[in-house]
Amino acid sequence: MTRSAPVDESKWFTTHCDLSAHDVSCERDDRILFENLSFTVKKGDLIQLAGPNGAGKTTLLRLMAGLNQDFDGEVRWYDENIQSCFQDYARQRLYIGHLSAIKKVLTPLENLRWFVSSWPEVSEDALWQALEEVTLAGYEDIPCQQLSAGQQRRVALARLLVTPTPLWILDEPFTALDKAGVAWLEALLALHVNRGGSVLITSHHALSDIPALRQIELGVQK
Amino acid sequence: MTRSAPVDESKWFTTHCDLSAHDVSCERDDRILFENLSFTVKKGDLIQLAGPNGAGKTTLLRLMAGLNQDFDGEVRWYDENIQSCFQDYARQRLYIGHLSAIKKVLTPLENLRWFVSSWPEVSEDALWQALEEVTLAGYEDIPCQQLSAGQQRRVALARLLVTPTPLWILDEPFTALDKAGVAWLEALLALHVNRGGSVLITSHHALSDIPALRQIELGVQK
Amino acid sequence: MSLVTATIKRDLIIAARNPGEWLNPLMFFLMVLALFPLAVDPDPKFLSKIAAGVVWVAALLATLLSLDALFKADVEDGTLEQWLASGESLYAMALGKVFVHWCISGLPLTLVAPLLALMMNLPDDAYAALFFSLLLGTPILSLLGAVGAALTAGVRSGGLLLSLVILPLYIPILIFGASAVYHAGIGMEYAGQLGFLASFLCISMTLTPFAVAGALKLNLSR
Amino acid sequence: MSLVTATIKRDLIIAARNPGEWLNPLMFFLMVLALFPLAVDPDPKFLSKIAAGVVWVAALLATLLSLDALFKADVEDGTLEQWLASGESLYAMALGKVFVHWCISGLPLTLVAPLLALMMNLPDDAYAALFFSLLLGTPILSLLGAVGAALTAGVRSGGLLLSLVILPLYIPILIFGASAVYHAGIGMEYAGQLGFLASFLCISMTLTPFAVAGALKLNLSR
Amino acid sequence: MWEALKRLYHRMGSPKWFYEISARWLPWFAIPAALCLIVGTVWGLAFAPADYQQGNSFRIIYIHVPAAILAQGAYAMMAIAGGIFLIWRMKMAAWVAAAIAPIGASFCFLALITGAIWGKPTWGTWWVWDARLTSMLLLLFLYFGVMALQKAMETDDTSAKAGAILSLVGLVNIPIIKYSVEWWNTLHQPATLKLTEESTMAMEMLIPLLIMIVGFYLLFATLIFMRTRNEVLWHERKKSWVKKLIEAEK
Amino acid sequence: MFFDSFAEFIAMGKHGFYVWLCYGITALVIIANILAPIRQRKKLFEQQARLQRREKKNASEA
Ligand code: HEM
Ligand SMILES: Nc1ncnc2c1ncn2[C@@H]1O[C@H](COP(=O)(O)OP(=O)(O)OP(=O)(O)O)[C@@H](O)[C@H]1O
Ligand SMILES: Nc1ncnc2c1ncn2[C@@H]1O[C@H](COP(=O)(O)OP(=O)(O)OP(=O)(O)O)[C@@H](O)[C@H]1O
Ligand SMILES: [Mg+2]
Ligand SMILES: [Mg+2]
Repeated sequence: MTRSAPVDESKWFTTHCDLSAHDVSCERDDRILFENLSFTVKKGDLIQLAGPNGAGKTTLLRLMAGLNQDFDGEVRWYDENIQSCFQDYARQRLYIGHLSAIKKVLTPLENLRWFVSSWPEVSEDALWQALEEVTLAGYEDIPCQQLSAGQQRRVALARLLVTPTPLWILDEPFTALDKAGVAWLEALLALHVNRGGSVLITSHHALSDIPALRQIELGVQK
Repeated sequence: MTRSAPVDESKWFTTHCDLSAHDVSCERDDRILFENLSFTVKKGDLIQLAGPNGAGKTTLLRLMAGLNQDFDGEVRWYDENIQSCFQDYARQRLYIGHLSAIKKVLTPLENLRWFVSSWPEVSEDALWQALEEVTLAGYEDIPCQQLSAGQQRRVALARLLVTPTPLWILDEPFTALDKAGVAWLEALLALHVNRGGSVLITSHHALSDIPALRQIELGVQK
Repeated sequence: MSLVTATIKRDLIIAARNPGEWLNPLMFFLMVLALFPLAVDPDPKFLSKIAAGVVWVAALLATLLSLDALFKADVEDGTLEQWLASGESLYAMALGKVFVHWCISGLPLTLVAPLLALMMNLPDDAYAALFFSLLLGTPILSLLGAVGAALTAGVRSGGLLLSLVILPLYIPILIFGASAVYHAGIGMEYAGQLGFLASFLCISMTLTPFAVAGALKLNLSR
Repeated sequence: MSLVTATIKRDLIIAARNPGEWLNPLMFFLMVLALFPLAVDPDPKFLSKIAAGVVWVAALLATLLSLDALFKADVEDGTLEQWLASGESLYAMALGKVFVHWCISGLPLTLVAPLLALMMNLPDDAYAALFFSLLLGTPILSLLGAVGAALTAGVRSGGLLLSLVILPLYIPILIFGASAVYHAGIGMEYAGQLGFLASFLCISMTLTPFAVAGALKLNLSR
Repeated sequence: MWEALKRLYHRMGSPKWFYEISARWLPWFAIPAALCLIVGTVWGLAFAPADYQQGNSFRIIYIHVPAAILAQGAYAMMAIAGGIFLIWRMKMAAWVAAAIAPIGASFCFLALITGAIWGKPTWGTWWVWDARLTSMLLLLFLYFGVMALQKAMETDDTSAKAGAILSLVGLVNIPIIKYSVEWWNTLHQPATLKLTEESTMAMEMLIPLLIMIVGFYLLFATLIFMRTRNEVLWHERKKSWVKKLIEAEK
Repeated sequence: MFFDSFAEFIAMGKHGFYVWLCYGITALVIIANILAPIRQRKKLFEQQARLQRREKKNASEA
């Protein structure tokens, strides 16, 4: 699981990331998760949301991705509210959540094909290569229900290799990955940041090796 | 989340663990997961099943717990097949799997009460104490659906504090726990091993600090 | 308190917190009854002739739909796994679950059926027969249904599959139940039909729990 | 290929791999039809009179049961989240999903209904009416049903709840569909009823996707 | 005028304002409601003359008709409140809608049950599948659906939105349902059993009926106020003004 | 008064049962509708008061 097939990075993406949260506050069930949070995600940033269980990491991530509108404050993509330029924004960021959106009866290849159907420029070859890189070569035609938890996660992560978006938003992507998988993903994140991409991530895992790393600590649980 | 309320350890359990696997083999979908595996779990052992995703750790754990009979070989409890002394065996080991068996509409206390209903000797007080120890004091009366993933896992783990069994079988118990939670659980495992209990565990997490640790490496995935 | 009684108590608490669990079958029953006059013919004489059959068919369908959730939640959240791991009798568990199911579906249905039969213009003489045939018949529906529910608990779109598995088994009960009511309505003897239902109830009470226990185990040995 | 067509294609592939998805509604339809002669009266003349209504009721119930799974799987495995994240039109998605649902439930049902109506001794003149009323009516059932399915997709025991929500809305279709067939059977004009169904189809095709899209968003904004 | 309306609208959006003002308004609805209901009932039961055809069973009209009228109106109100919530995100509207559902359903139930009881002496049967009766039954089903859905949703927000969407879809369907049932009824049903046609009612009979209708409306308003106040308290329970209120209560 | 005697008033011709049943059910439904929000309110106050006490206690401990 090494980066055997580097993508042509000059063409990888044309826009850069410029996402900003302005005074974002959120509460759930009487409890304030975070208040007046402001930060920006720019070209080359790797931002890790940290905090104990129930701190609101997932919640913050989802609202940054535009999936949750139940909060106060504003999230902007190039100075425009993400909801008003959602189509645009959606094409520039990749969101991978807790749930992997893998259909169990379909093969990894078919699943991947669905994922990239909004990017017609992605070739069939690229899909095969991506599956090979996540060490699923030979499993392309096996229904996903016969794969283990970690293998299924790899199918979902293979999207990182094929969709040309500058911003990645990832919720606990290391879940269920083994050591080799973790190392591979860390390397991939470093590469993405180096080539000018941006990453917003939650993980209980320490991402120490990547120099660009910035942490945002969310409130302590009570 | 410190061990604020240590249980009376002299009375903790009366039997000790003596579980052994004899030439256990298992295949799934034409693929051999492990073959002729033999090992024993005795008093004071902490055994971690290691291996990449899809290696068969969960499968092995479940068959050691007696939940899966679809394998070759034999698993014995004190020289008797676990299936033929299952009642006995079941009272001496605690199994906590991926799924936490938490009912979302019930409160943590009600959930815990159900878990221990087979152990009439466990007092109501002990349940409150256990919930306090997993830092859920104040949440006893809130339906579990309002708790975060990590908090729900803590409810399930609170069982470790109240049921007096020598053998713990745990599948990825660190999932969803934050750092404090991980430290607490590690301390608890060490304590359990020290007082003569035994633990059989799968985790991608490195359990380096506990001296009793033994690892069983399962085959490399292919 | 043993695990069986603890589970019965817990399930009743859950039903009390979710009134939908026992109200919804009742409302569905009422709605299906209303479909027939609308689709076929609202003439009171005609309705009085088909009332016995239609009330029974509606009761059967309402029970059928409520069965889907019987074990599914327990399988999905790991409760069943814990039950199996506990080493307690699955036979007792099966009976306990069916008892709770009947309390929240069959029993309320039996109690309101005579009221709703008014709307179908059921002949005056048939009310006692309707009540008693349902009182004896609905527990059988729950018992047989539990077998189907256990078999399909692990299946995704189980609702429809369950219906297919169970409907053929329900036919004899439907025939005897409906004919008891019909015969009572035209002033004939109906003790024979009730006798059949009673003896069928005894048989299924002793035998089906074995089938349920076996089917539940199937869901887990993965 | 856009995400909408990719999804339609994918769902059709899934249906092809799981023949249960389209076979089960058919079999349920058949069984409900079989219940009536058994529960009420097998006299051919009588059956011929109730055939129109009963076939329609059975078709309606079969559709109802198949709806439960319409969005549930997509919500649970995260497909819907990905859809929302993609920024593509939920309106189109709703229409696409309904189209697939109709292809695997309403359409086969329409095709076999005339065959099964033979068993109910439907009058000869009524077959064309049965076919056309179902051809126009079943898409409406799918469309209205999709609203209910979207509203209840996140709910645990959704099957019964869905029925409660949707059945009252189905009544006009049932009335017009059944009466078209009934009138055809007694040699009367039935163009009016078909006209009503056709216009209702147009209205619901334009309006319900909005409701479905709104309801689907609900399931995500957590 | 327009400005005043706008101000009222914005104020209605403020839960605290509503809670305070409704406490002052409540008696102005509750007391006249009680008066109307008592006067209407006594008049209708004891003083109004018997119907020359139906005899004394006709006195059921004094609850049947007001309940039937209200049950239909309440559904529309609930759906409209839900629509306001969906479009303008006004939370108060959602809470009012949630308050209306059980009240409307219970009036619907009353109309059905009093109608059924009335049917026994007049038609000799508890129930017939008449168009009016059937569409009332379907209305009850619609209420059930909305309530069951609201109950089943986990969070307050989804429950409010889901209820609103369903009640709007139901509102669009009500005329269709009504039309279809009436059309069906005229085709199938022998016209022997009919609700009394727009009979020219005697004044002594009509006045208590009008009083009862007004009474039911006032009662309805009172009940909505009471329930909405609870909803306000529940949803605003973490706000300081509610906390103070609760502390003061002790 | 339309009726001549109280007994007649109760009997309502032959329809006493139906009329009084209707009015009885109506009274029950109305009373239930009035009591439900009152009880709900009481419960809400008790529950919130308990919660606030606990919060205060927690705050003072910390
Ligand atoms: C379960 C049975 C019944 C139901 C569901 C029912 C329903 C209704 C409805 C929906 C209305 C319309 C109120 C309005 O909007 O103006 C109504 C009015 C009325 N009903 Fe009933 N009804 C039932 C039985 C009866 C019976 C048995 C009688 C008397 C024989 C009766 C007499 C009336 C009268 C006199 C009116 C008012 C006159 C009118 O507006 O046309 N109803 N009922
Ligand atoms: N559907 C919901 N309804 C009500 N409250 C919720 C809901 N989902 C989450 N919460 C609350 O929001 C808080 C934050 O949840 P979130 O999932 O964002 O935590 P997290 O930081 O991702 O935690 P974890 O590390 O456990 O994944 C939790 O305390 C939880 O109680
Ligand atoms: N229900 C099943 N049917 C068929 N094969 C299965 C099933 N469940 C698991 N397997 C296969 O068994 C193998 C081992 O699975 P298992 O869940 O034991 O892996 P694991 O070591 O726990 O992996 P992970 O670290 O991802 O949890 C997997 O490769 C999978 O393909
Ligand atoms: Mg999270
Ligand atoms: Mg595993």
